[in-house]
Amino acid sequence: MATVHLPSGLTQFTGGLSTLTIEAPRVADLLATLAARYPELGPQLDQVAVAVDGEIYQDPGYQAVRPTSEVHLVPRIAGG
Amino acid sequence: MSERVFKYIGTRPIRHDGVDKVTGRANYGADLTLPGMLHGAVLRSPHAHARIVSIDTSAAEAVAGIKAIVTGKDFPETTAKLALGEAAIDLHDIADNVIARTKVLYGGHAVAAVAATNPDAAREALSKINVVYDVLKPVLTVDQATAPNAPILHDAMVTKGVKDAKGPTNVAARMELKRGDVEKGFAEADVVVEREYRTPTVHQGYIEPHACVARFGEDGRAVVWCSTQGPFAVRDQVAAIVGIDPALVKVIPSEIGGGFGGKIVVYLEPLAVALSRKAQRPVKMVMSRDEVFKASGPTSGTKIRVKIGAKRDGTVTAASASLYYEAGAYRGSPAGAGMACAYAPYKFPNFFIEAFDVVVNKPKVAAYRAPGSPMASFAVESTLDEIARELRLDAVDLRLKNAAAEGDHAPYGPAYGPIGVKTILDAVKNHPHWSAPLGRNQGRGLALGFWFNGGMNSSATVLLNPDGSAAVITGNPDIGGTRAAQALMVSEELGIPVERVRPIVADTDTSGMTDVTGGSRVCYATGMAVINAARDVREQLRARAAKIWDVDVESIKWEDGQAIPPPGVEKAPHPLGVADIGAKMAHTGGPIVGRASLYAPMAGPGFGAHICDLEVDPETGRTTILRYTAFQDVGKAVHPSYVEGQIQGGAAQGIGWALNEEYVYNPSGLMENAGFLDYRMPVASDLPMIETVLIEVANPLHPYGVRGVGEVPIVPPLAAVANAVRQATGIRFTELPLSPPRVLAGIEQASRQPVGVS
Amino acid sequence: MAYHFRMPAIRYEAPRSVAEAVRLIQTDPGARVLAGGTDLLVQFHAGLRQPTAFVDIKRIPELVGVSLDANGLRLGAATAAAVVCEHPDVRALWPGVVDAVHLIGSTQIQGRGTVGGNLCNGSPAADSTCALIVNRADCVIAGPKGERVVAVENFCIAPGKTVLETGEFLVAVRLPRPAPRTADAYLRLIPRTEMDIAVAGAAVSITLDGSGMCTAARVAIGAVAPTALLVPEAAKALVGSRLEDDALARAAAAASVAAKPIDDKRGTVAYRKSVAGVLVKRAAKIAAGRAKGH
Amino acid sequence: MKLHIETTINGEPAEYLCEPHETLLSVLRNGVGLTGTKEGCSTGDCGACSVLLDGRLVPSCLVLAPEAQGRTVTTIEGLARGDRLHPLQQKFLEHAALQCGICTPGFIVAAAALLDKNPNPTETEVRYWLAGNLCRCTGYDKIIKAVLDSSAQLQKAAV
Repeated sequence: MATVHLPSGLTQFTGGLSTLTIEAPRVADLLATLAARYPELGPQLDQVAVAVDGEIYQDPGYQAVRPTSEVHLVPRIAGG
Repeated sequence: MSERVFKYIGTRPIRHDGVDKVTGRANYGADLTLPGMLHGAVLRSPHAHARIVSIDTSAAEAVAGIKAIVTGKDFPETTAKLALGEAAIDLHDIADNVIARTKVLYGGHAVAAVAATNPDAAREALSKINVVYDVLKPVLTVDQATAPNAPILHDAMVTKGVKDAKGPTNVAARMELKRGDVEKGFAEADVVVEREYRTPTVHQGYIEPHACVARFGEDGRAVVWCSTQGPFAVRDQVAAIVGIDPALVKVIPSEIGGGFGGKIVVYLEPLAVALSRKAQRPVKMVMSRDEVFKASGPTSGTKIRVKIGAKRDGTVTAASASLYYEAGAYRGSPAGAGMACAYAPYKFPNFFIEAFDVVVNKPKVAAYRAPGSPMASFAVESTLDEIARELRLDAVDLRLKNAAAEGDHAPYGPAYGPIGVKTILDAVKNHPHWSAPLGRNQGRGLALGFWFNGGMNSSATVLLNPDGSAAVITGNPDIGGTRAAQALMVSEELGIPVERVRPIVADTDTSGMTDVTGGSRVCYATGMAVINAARDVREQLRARAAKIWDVDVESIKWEDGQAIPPPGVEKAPHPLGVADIGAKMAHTGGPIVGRASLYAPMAGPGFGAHICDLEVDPETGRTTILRYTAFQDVGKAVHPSYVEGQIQGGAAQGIGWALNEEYVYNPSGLMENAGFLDYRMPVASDLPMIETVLIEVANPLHPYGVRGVGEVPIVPPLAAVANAVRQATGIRFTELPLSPPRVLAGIEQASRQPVGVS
Repeated sequence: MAYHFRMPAIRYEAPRSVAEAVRLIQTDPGARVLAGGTDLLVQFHAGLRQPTAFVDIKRIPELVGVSLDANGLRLGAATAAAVVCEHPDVRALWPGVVDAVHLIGSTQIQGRGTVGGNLCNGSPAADSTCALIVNRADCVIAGPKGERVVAVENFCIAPGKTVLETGEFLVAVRLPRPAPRTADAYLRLIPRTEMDIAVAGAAVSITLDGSGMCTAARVAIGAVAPTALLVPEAAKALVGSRLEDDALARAAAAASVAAKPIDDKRGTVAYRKSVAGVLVKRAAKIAAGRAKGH
Repeated sequence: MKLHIETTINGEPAEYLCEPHETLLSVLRNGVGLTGTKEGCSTGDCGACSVLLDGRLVPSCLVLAPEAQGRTVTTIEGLARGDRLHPLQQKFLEHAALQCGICTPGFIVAAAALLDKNPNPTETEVRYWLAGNLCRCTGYDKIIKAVLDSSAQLQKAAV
């Protein structure tokens, strides 16, 4: 069960929860589970990057998520 | 990793494309001419905010030499989103920005475009296009845009990130980051400083205006030559905006005369392709400098409130910030990045940051070197400087006390890996500049800066020639010497001299998909692909040597550009170099081509600290930069000259931002200083030599420890200059630029107040 | 976004004599005189000027060149700023004029821009105007009715407007030889160290007697009124002094009072008034130093 | 009605047809095909279009093409001698005094004009002479060092 940390701006869509545990083999599945569990959160996730154990992926997809992983949703950043 | 001894990495070879650039042979966007080529020109809105009632092009079509005219109606509606570089951008907005459909949202917004046999005929045609506007009141600042019943830019806009939000609004999004309890933290603080800061709209200032040539063939295929940071990004945008299959679009990047983030979004290319399709002749379009300022993508003007509380010993107990960023005509300012970067160098136990993305009647902002970070750092590092003054603490010590280190969680969430904040601050403390004496009316300022540095998609191909030389092909236009860096990596992996490696910037048909040159990612992400592709070649060489020696490949070692045979080999029992094996390619299996591609996670945080000495003339408010030293953790400097160059260039842009650069608008929202005379970028006589100190804390995510370096250096100068002016004048200026009129007004106002009030 | 189309039939003329030039611009009121083009062509590219012809006066011998004779200096109106600043006599006798002319734009602009063009553009912030005023320069104008001379302080009458009538153009600028122990100086305020248009400018000419007392002075300020201003009160404050601080302060105050600036993208009213005084004070000190040196 | 202009470009006789109001910059790039001279602003403020006109450093965007009649024009393409680069071109490479390179031709032509006139300039003299050449990538540091190094080398060669 990976631990998922949400930025405080998104906790309004999860009834105030900022830390959740989600069972998901890959990042895409994790996000899908999140969106299913909190429908209002879904549309907010397109401007989000995902950090898995410190490595930030701008295009979260099929990166593996281990049960011990720390996952953070991070604002997407446009480079200059 | 960084203990590794490098043979080529870290040397300073002459760049392979250098001779063409110093002799004028290098071809940039506007240098191409094709047979039968037409000249395009764009009609731009004279109003900052208006509804388009009608566009009549009949008179224009009658002008001799006119071959095609397009307006918004010539482009399909699209609701698709496009992952453009790091941000998901709404294609509808980009298309509407390329050419307006129903509303013009800033002075200079494109309304129509023509192509003619010569530039004069094109301009004559523009003057004969009759556009009827229903002029609306513009909003030019965050305050105007968020005032009650302010004119609304987008009727359907709803604030993203706010539960059950309803329009009408000009606030496109709200974001928030929080940790701990700021109110409790502020209660525990011995000193609390709160200020409101403002920074102006500023431009990247690249010397080459946007330029492209497009040819739409009878076969329905489009070829685009253009000056861009991202050929693949141009192909996707052009295909989506013009409404053709991306497979029919080929983009050939010219040399690029500077971009700094401003040449990722397209402005001219879709127009040129559409015009060429109508005229069935190639079309060249080049922006004037006036158009570049008014109608490309400057960065956000901002309003930022910061409040920081700290204990007597300098430990920060709480920090809060409200960031308001102008997005320009469409949603999408770097407010989120500013929020994530504001407190990044520090480990504050309690913080609360909210960020707002606000649309205004100005050109849509585009990325400008660490987008969003310089403004946030200006506010935070200025406030920390005031905290240090109130606590009578040395500016370095205050920052050392709160500096983040490996294992601390970044404000945006994940824990930091190895980072250089403390190493940098120690280097500052021990550098002679930090303790050098100062004269009258002189001041010294210190500031820290942070940027993420991007990862994303990169591809590379390494071709080995029978003579043992190699070519390396990538899709990243070379702005800051990345060709030379890539050649160094191939030399390091294959052990061949860097002069015998030919680095090539390819087009979208010949290079594997690659994300933009930007986000400080090329040396890191594309560099990794180049290293892996070179290692692919090395493994093939070992396999060929195994065939020559008829031994198992595992038994062959590779050292310093040679395959080393295991003991007991009869035929040619001596090391075989790249040329030796290359010469026998045909006999051992044919040509050797190395290939690699990857999706890299973000490159790992980059930090920098700058010291600025300056003198302020108390009678005129003029500021003169006396001495400037920039420290930066670069992970590993592949080509140190170009790493230094990135830091010096970024510092100069930051100094310009701090001292004299700003968009000046008249009350009706039209830019008054759209030229290099009155948009005052630093000139050679404005600056001293900029000393650089490269600190190498290896980045574990890259085989050589490379971090991105290009964007961090623009972050610290704003506050470094402002903190130096504070010491030189005794006044805390909170609004940029620190132009002579603003500084003198502050000095005269302070001299009228009783002593002691800062 | 002013879009004026260009008639394809714009002519380029390169007259070889003053008379031929006068005839060209008198018969075609749409024609514009081209000297260095560093103002005219910028305005042309921006669509702000739509000439019917460019009359290039640089091929007329009397228009180009610097000459010094018994009664003073003659600057051909189409002489490039760089040529004026390199001329040993000008550097020796009119250091303030060289200060001013050398500040007109970059090295590149110096290679093209002319003193005549700088004057005829009629910008209140023109760098050369103030320096020419304090040196009592005269403008030699050629036209259909022959030649006439106008004092330089009367040449510009409003922003972008000069006394030139239809068919007239500036042929030369003449400066009388400075009196003994007389020298000038010019300073301007720009945000950067180069390239900007003056936010404020000040020229001062000082004449000293044997003991170092100021017996005559002329003070002119730029970019702080519709035209460059001669400020007699500021000069009066200097005469009779040895440029002590309070005399300089009085001169500065007089200049600030005389200044009638506007707010624009380069500066505010308050700023220009304040800085005009500072520049007068500093320029007076430099001029006095140079006058002692003579 | 186009004009026929006869001039000298980089030591070679050259002729072109031009509109009376066309700039020398436009003719060099589009008429004669020498695209080494670059356009950054067309208002004489960036220096990227610097050329020598009769040996004098000028912004070619503010020179009318007909004005070159009977005069000599020198562009970046005229600085290398045969197969040897001009010392400034070599030093700009050695010092990495360019990144994107769009301003480089203008800087080298301007610096060449400086060293012709003042072979041993101080750092301040170099900075003020080159203040009309804008660069946004380098912060000027390595450009100034390359020019100072070139003058040092020319001094040695002259001795």
